[in-house]
Amino acid sequence: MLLWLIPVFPLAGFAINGLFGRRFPKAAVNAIAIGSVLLSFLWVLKTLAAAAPLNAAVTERYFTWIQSGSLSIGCDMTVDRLTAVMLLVVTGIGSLIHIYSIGYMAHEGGYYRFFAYMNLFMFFMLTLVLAANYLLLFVGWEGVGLCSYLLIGFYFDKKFATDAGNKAFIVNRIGDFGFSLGAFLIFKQFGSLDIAVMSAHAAGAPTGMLTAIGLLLLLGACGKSAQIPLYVWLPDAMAGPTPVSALIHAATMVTAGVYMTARSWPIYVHAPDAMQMIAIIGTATAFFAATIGLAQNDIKKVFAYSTVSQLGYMFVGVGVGAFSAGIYHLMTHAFFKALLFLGSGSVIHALSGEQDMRHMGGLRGKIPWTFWVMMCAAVAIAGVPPFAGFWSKDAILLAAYAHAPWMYWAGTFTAGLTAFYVFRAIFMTFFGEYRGHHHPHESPAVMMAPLVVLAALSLAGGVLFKVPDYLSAFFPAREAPEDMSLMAISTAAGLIGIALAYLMYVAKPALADSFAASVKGLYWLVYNKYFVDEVYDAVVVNPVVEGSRAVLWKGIDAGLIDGTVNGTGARARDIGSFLRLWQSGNIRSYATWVLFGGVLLIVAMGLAGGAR
Amino acid sequence: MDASTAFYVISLIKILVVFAVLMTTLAYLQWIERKVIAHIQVRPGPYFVGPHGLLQPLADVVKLITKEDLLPPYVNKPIYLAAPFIAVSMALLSISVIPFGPKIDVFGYQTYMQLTDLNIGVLFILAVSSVGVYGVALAGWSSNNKYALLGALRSSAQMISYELPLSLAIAAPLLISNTLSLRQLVVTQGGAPGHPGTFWNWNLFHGWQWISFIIFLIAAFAETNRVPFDLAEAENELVAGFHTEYSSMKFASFFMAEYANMITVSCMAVLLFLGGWVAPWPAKYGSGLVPVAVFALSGLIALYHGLHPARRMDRFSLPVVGVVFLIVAAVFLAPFTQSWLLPLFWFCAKVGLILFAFIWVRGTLPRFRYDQLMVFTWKFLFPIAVMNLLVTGLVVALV
Amino acid sequence: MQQVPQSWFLVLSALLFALGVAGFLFRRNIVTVFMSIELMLNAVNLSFITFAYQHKDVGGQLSAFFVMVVAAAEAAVGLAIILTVFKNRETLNIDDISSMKN
Amino acid sequence: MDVILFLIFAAISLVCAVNVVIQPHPISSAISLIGVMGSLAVLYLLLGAEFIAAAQVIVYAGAVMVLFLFVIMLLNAGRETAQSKSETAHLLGVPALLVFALLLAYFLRQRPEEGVHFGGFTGGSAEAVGRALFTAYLLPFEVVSVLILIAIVGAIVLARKEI
Repeated sequence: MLLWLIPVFPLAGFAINGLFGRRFPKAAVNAIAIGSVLLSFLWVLKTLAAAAPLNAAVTERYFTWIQSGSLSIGCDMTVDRLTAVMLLVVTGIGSLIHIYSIGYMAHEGGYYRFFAYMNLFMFFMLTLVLAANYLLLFVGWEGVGLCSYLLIGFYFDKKFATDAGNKAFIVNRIGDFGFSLGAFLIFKQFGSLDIAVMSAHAAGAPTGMLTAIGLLLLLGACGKSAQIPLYVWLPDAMAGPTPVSALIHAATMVTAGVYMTARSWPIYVHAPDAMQMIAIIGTATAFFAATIGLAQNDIKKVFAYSTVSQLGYMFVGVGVGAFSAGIYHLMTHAFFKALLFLGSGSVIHALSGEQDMRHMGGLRGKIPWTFWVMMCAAVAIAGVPPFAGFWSKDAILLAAYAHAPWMYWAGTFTAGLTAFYVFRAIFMTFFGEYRGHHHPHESPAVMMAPLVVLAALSLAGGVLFKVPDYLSAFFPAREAPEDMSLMAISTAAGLIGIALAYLMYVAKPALADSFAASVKGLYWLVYNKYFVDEVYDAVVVNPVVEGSRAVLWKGIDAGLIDGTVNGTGARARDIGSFLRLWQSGNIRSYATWVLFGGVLLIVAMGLAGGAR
Repeated sequence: MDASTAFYVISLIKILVVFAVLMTTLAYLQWIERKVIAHIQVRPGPYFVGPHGLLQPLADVVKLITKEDLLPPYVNKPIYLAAPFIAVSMALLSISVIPFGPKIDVFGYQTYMQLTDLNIGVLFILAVSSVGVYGVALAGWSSNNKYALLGALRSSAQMISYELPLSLAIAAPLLISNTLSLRQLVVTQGGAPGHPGTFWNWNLFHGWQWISFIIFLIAAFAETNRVPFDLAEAENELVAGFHTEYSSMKFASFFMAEYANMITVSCMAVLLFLGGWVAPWPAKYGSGLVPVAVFALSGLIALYHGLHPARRMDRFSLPVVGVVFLIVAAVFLAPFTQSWLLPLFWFCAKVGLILFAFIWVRGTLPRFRYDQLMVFTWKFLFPIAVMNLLVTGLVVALV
Repeated sequence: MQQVPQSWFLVLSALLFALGVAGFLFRRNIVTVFMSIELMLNAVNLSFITFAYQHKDVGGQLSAFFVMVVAAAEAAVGLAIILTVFKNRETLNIDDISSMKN
Repeated sequence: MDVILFLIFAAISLVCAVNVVIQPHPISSAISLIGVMGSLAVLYLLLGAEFIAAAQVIVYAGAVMVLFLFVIMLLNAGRETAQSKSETAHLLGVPALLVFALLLAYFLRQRPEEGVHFGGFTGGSAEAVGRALFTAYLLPFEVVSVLILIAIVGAIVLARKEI
């Protein structure tokens, strides 16, 4: 089926643009970058059409990558229904965002570099999705991390951008560490890293082992998908260009953790403790991130915390055993969050780089297209029926109720918060009086076209693509009874959130400030993001840095290692200065010594009986 | 006579015959060269010693032998004496593996028209010719004369440089024939057994092997230090090059070596590219009559000129020549000579053709400048030879 | 037909090698010293080919072949070095070339 | 016949080798060395290494030694002067050399005797050598080709006028 072509198209695009893009005109860079992603998308469609209905996984082995003892790892790619969903999301959304980037990046420097990195990201993301074993998955996993780092730090002349890139990379290291250990344990337990082998034998493995594997993989997923306690990098990652935020930090890469845990479902269903942990982390992340989102003024920061919160939802879905609901939410979230980011990008573009919502307002009439598509995304994320977010969020919440009612209530409350902060952002941006001093202008058609497509998907995607039905045979069935009253409650929470936002930011704008003043302490805490970064600095970062400086550098490196090396050198010099008396500088005397040694050698060999 | 005795006797006879013929050929090649160049330059050439100067080589030999053998006092004597010996013996040594014809019957004993058949014959010739450089180099150095030294350096550098394209050009037909034995080489060009082929089977016409042939010829001119590559003895720069100080028989040795080398490379060209002693087309289509026709025609022309003499002497000499030629033509018709004389005729005819090309070029082309010479081989001939060999190897491997 | 004992070849090889060593040790002209090295290499080649005969294995001959190739490369570089040394120091005496000392 | 051939060419090679060492003039040494190589080529033929014998003459005698001659001619290397600076070479070298040669010869004589006669080993044809070279010994062959490339570059760099 030539699965390898899917990731190789973007790789070729990367190679061409990365090597020669500097000399190409923009049109050529565009054609190569977008053409390669579109080709990849079309190839995905063709492959899936050929493989339909895809009841069983199709695996292709290209070559044996590592062969050592009992360890045999192939470069294998597999496609099944889960992969199919992910492939469509990644290549489809990826294509749209690439097209959008033509307009957004038109006036930026390093144009070819941006598209080369984007293509490289597509390559690694598709490798991650297609991988049939954990090692290849890890390659994609690390690769997308690398591209994330490169693209966050795309404006490398700005210090906060490079710092944010470093932060993302380093925080992800912690998660990757957990992932690696998990993979080692998988190999130890199953004797193979193949996902198929793992799935086949997971039922017979000891629960303790599975729990350990599950928790370690969860650590990896937390890093990649920005969950508590490793979520801190994602809000900072907004330093990158907005299409990057949309593609990598909303639609695709950050969902890799969800995808990975869903892909490892055989482990989790036999390790209920690990699953419970996922659900708790998801719930907590969803709630806390949503509360932080309430008080942010940077439009991209709001959506960043929203992303963290929504990822929490997906974890809840996976954690309560509703894997298909999690993937469902992953897909719808990709639609409306990509749209939110791209829309906010359009706003920022319209205001020539302004990101602070306090300097916006009243843009509804000035950039109407952007307003309407943003509205589509907002109603979708707020869970207004029958739009995309409603279906997937509802599936998760129903499953959560079946698992543990308090999670449902936490989720529902979070849904209300979500609706509130999203509409707060919408209202602050588009309603009221214009508070800025730029002259807003509508974005070009090349940016608007993808937005319109995404808007349509946000509105109708939930109904059109019934992922839980498609995946029902793939994951173990976890029947959650349809419960109209629960659906009504969660929907109502969303509507209440919207209404409160309207009240505070459109109807009576003064109410927001007075409310904030009334709960001053709480607001201050939330506004400063619970001081998590500061706490991490104090508890983790500074001790490590200081410890490295004092003990590792000054003590061990400079004292012990350098001392040993220098001491060895000094002793060698001492011995050499004695031995150099022998060195007459006369080649023939050297040769004589060589001959002498040869004679000794022959004598020794003769005595040992070696000359036969 | 048992087999081994017969082997020794026959080998001895062959050596004697080949040596005698070769020596005569060397002497007369010189005469032919002078004649041909003279006619190219529209002058008669040697004329007075014997009819049409036919005895001129004999006179030259007598002159060279009887001349005083000068030994300059400042030379390095042993090496000075050894150098011409090395040159001429190496030149003659390579003749020993050249096959002149197929297997023949001599009084009931089967033998090859060849002194010895090595299955690395081609390598042997390369090896011997590479040793031949020493004759030149040592002669130049030991003469203790700056002209000689410069000539020696030049010609040995030239010979080493041109040996590369030469070897590469040789390798291409070897790849096609898949043998290193000179005899096998001819056999593979002769068509399938029982179905004698035409000249189209020769390596020369095998694909683009004419390129190899041309490279071979150019390199061969340089290897033998012939015009247009005779820088070693560029009279107007270096007096007489490496043999400036040599006289008498030692000088003659170098001369012999040069002509023997010419014959060797001509034989190589014929064996590698022109099908050796194989007739250009099968005997059943009348190739056996070609020598008869050639000799008979020449004899008749000579007779005609004898009847209408331009000078007094022609009245006797030309009819004699004509009759001899007619007799030779008759010999070619005799059935018992066909098996060995015809191949020999074709071999000699082809070698003669190449030798004529040597002389022709000498009569027409000017000399290269030294830097042009080196640039030509390293930057032009060598890359082409490499490419040619690579492509040939590829094609041979694929087909 | 009488046969040559194999050890004769090897002893010949040893003697040639020893002569090469002697040349290396006792000659002062750098070119002659270099030629002594070539002599040693040739001696070793003879052993290789004798061993190839003994084991009826062409590998020994290939070793000799590689030695030859390496010797050719070595000669090219070595002689270039000798030329450079002579250009800079106007001497071929190996005892005079001792700038590595001190 | 084989014994006679061996003795003749062994004698030639030994005499030439001695000549290499004792001739005062480098050019005489070089010519003697060519003699050694030529007689060794004959011995190679005796041992069934016909390709190597040809290569010996072509490569060693035809190329390497010509280079030597060239350099000797270019530098106009004269006779050696008699004085020597190395005491070690004479004091330690002579006895060590003697012991070395005797020991080597002694140990080599210990080997099981086996006769060598012409035609006893026919695996040295150009075809056999080529086949081995391009199958079992392909890697060394390629490495050696790289080595030659390096040598070419090195020689050119060294021989350039401006260093």
